[in-house]
Amino acid sequence: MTDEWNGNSLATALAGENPDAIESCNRTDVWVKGEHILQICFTLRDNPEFGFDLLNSLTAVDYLDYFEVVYHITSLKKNASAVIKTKVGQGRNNPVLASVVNVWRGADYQEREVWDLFGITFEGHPNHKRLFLWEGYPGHPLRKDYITYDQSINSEERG
Amino acid sequence: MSTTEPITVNLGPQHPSTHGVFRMRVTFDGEEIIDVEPVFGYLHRGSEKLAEERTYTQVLTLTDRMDYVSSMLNNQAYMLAVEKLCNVEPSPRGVWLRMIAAELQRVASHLVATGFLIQDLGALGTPLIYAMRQREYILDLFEMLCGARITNSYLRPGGVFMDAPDEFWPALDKVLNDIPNALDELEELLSGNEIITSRTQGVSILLPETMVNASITGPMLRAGSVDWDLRHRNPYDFYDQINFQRPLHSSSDNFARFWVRIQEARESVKIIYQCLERIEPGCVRPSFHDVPRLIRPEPGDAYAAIEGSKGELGFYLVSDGSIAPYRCHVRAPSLINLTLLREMLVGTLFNDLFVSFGSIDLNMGEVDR
Amino acid sequence: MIGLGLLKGLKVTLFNFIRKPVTIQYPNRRVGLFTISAANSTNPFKFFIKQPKTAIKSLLNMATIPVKIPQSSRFRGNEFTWFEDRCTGCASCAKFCPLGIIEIVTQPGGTDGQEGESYAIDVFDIDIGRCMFCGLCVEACPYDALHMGTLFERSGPVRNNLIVTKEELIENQKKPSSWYRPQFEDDSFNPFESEIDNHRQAGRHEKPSDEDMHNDWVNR
Amino acid sequence: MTDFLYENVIFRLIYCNLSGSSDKCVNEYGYVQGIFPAGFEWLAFLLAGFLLAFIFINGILGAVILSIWGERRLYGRFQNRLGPNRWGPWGLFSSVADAIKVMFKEDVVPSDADRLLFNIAPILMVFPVFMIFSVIPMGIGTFVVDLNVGLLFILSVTSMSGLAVVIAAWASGNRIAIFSGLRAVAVLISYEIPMALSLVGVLMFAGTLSLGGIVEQQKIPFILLQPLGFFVFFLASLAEINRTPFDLTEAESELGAGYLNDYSSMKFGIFFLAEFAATIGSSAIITTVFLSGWKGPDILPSQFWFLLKLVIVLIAIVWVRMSWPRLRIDQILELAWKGLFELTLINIVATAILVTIWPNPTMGEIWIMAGINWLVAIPSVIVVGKVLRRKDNKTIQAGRDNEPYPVGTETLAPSLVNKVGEK
Repeated sequence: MTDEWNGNSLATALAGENPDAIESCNRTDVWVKGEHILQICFTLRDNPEFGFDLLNSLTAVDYLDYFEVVYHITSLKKNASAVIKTKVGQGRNNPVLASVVNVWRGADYQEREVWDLFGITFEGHPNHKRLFLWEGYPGHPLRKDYITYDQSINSEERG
Repeated sequence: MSTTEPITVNLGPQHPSTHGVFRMRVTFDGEEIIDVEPVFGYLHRGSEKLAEERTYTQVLTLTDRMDYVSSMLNNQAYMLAVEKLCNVEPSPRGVWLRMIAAELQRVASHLVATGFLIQDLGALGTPLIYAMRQREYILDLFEMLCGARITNSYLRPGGVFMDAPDEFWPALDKVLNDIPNALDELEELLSGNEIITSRTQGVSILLPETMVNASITGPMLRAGSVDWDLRHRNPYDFYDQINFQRPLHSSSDNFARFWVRIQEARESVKIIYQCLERIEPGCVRPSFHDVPRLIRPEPGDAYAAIEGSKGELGFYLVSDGSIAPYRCHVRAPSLINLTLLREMLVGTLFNDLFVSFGSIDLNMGEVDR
Repeated sequence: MIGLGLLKGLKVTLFNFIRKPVTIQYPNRRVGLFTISAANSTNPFKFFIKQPKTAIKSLLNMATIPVKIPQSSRFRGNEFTWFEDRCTGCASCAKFCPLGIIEIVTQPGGTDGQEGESYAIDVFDIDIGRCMFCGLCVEACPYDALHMGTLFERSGPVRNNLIVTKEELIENQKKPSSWYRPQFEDDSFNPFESEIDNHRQAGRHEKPSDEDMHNDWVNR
Repeated sequence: MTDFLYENVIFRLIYCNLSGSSDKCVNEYGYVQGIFPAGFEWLAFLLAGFLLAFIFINGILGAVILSIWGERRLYGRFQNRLGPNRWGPWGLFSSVADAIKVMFKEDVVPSDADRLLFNIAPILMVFPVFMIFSVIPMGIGTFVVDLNVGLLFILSVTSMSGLAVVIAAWASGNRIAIFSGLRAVAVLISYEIPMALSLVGVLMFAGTLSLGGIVEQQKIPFILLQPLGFFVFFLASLAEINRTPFDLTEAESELGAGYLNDYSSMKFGIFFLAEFAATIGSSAIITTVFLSGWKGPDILPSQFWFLLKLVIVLIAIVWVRMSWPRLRIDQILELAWKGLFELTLINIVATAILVTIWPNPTMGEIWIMAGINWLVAIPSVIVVGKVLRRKDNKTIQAGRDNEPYPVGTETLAPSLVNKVGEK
């Protein structure tokens, strides 16, 4: 059974490395400040205490007043997993985050997907293009304020 | 004086061997590949957006259509995420049934993968048809279980929607008896054949460290002798009660990937036999009192992953307390396993392009969603 | 390069060459003289005298006999079976449809309800052209009024013909699938032969007594 | 009036019935009175030639149609299914229907194409294939022409198909087609050398280049006397006609249809026809040169034995095509230059020694020669195969990883684990 890191313990352990980086934590998750994410990720990978060598999943959630980028990471060596979250784009403007491609190569397509569907810019990504939609597609569809085709048709009909 | 210049060719989206509508912008120097750039999105249907305006049960029908050669596994991964989100205690018989269904689907998926390997190698469909023939028998079983062959929608939160009919069990026995023979036949065509071994061995080698760093999971990772199988390392359902081998191969080339798949299909048959021993009569899903038709989970999030046929198949669900998921993210192994496509292909010849590509065993429905 | 593995491959294909083909010919099967005479339950000579034209055709392998594909009783086909008397017009099916293709218009005042007063159903349209046959509508129906069908041969050149209306649903042959309706699943049931004479027996439960309904709904 | 045409049964029949007076038209039944008056022998000659060619070419077309149907049925059976069986008895008219469909399709010429070359290529492709058949004796007296340089003629004519493929590929203006064309050149040129050299042994035994002569010289089929020659020639002709395992030119799973990508309608049909006719042609050459052609027991006509052997070779080609995948291009060229070429040299040396020892062999000595040749053939094939395989083993070793990746070697301290999350 893969052990889940207790968020509070992980936050304490990470605070030993970089006390400013941790924003908050609960039993399962750790919220890291956006500007420290790259450094924290390097620590998580390289520090043998953590040894998170596999990035399971990278995704984002639109919480209306901010975006949250979620990293599910696993250490194969310790068979332990953890969840790291970052709040970006407070007030929905200018969501920018450092890319973690240099930490985990597996973030490559997932960051492009997040940029494509949420419009979160990943600085330092080597190939920062849209993944599924074409260049010049208006808007980022998984944002909650995105108006789909059906919705636009309906609003036109209503006048 | 003669000069040479590289030539750039667009392969796909309409190409017979791209396993769907995949497009690659490949630069060749003669027959040698010097650059590859994959282009996605030709089958993008916005499943994640669609999921946000459907109830938890309705999203199930979308998961069928993501990886359409292993729908049962998609169902399973999604249902595990929903159960984790809602804290549902599943019914034991339902869990055993869905494990049987999932392992059958794994066999079917691996059969397809192996058949398409030999097809990509240039055999004119013979091995593919042998593989597909066996897969059809498995799909017949699915039709008995849930009335559909591909888009199953068989699972429900906490189990399966209905118990298996009486005629299912003898039919299952018959199919399970046949599968090893069919795998032997495929292996005789595959691993003994000098043309195949000389073409696949030593091609597109990936190092284990690189693969783990690039989040590659599933048979590809195990072909590089990394013993990472979620059924074993993080047992979901009742996999902790089951003994099975994890076939590993050390060479991490195209041949190893397919060897691992065939051996895994054999192991799946053993797992099903063990499930058949342990399954007991009982309810296949919790009552509607425990799990109503319209689920309203507490606000929160849950990530559940299974060992899919292609790799770690995960669902990340966020609930805001309403009947529809606030966010439904799929951790698609097909997409993420493509991360190292360029490393795999550069330096090989055109002939091996689609073999290496096929050895990833990707499915466009899952890559683009 | 040159070795026994290649010969092994040849052996596998040769073995499959002499195996019986797995093809199922649909909708009809090409047969020879012996098979067609057996299908007509005569011997070849008598058959030749009786139907010389068909017999010569069969000698050229051009005679055909129809084929039915074996299918599970849970098969989710597209000829929806709807028992109008059982339907109360609650529109649960329409709510559960992931694609929203079931259109129901009702008005109060019907008399056919099973549990309590129901609505008269004016419109009951299913747009099969967009249906994906997930069966969630059947699962949602609390009164066992809607069933999946067992047929699958509904194709046509016009998309509008794929909208099944209320009248069509009433007139249709009732050949329900046993998807989520386990009562159809006993051995004797054959969707191609059996017919449900009394559709009121199709339900999972009989009509409850007034007392039961009172206990169920009022004292809840 | 040349004699070699006159010996042809069909030509002779037509010519003698047309020609007014000719002392050569006396057969065992006596003098034949022709239709034309005297002095019009040239017209009879022309007409007879034209009719012969007409019958001949249409015969090939019919054979191609039949062989397409037959191959598709065989593919079906090898793949454990039925194959085409709907149109006509046993599906015989399927390929007729296909031919009609192909004829009525829209003829598209891509805008980037070189129109002239694009249109010439199909003709260039189908032309040499028909020429092959003209020198093959299909039975006693059943041939178009018995050239005394028949084998050389075949070898030179078949090289033209490579040119046609390159022209088609270049004229399409399509990058994928160009890949196909370049591959075709590489493969065809490489395989022509072992193909030609593998026939040298046959020539030493037969002492003639005429195909009719070769058939008559075969006291036992040359496949027994020349196992290496047959092996190399069979593989080389598979490469020449682009069949698996050498179908690089049309590699379906890589190039789509290769040089045929942009062809449609009847131009595609002609390529398709040429391809199948080439298959029949090469099986006919194998039958003639190695399987003693039309020779067989006298109970049935010689044409039947020829056809029977031809069909057996065709089935063997289909069987190989159904069972084996394709080789990589470097492996194909390696096989030609490092494998088959050496094998042909061994064969030539062995045959030369045998022919020097027994210049005029009796039947017993022929069997001894066959035995010696088999003794030479089997070890040399094994040795060459081993030599070719050695390089592959090296590359496999390079990929091995010494230490396994650490998985689950350590555990997390219990104080750090999120306990509630467990089941």
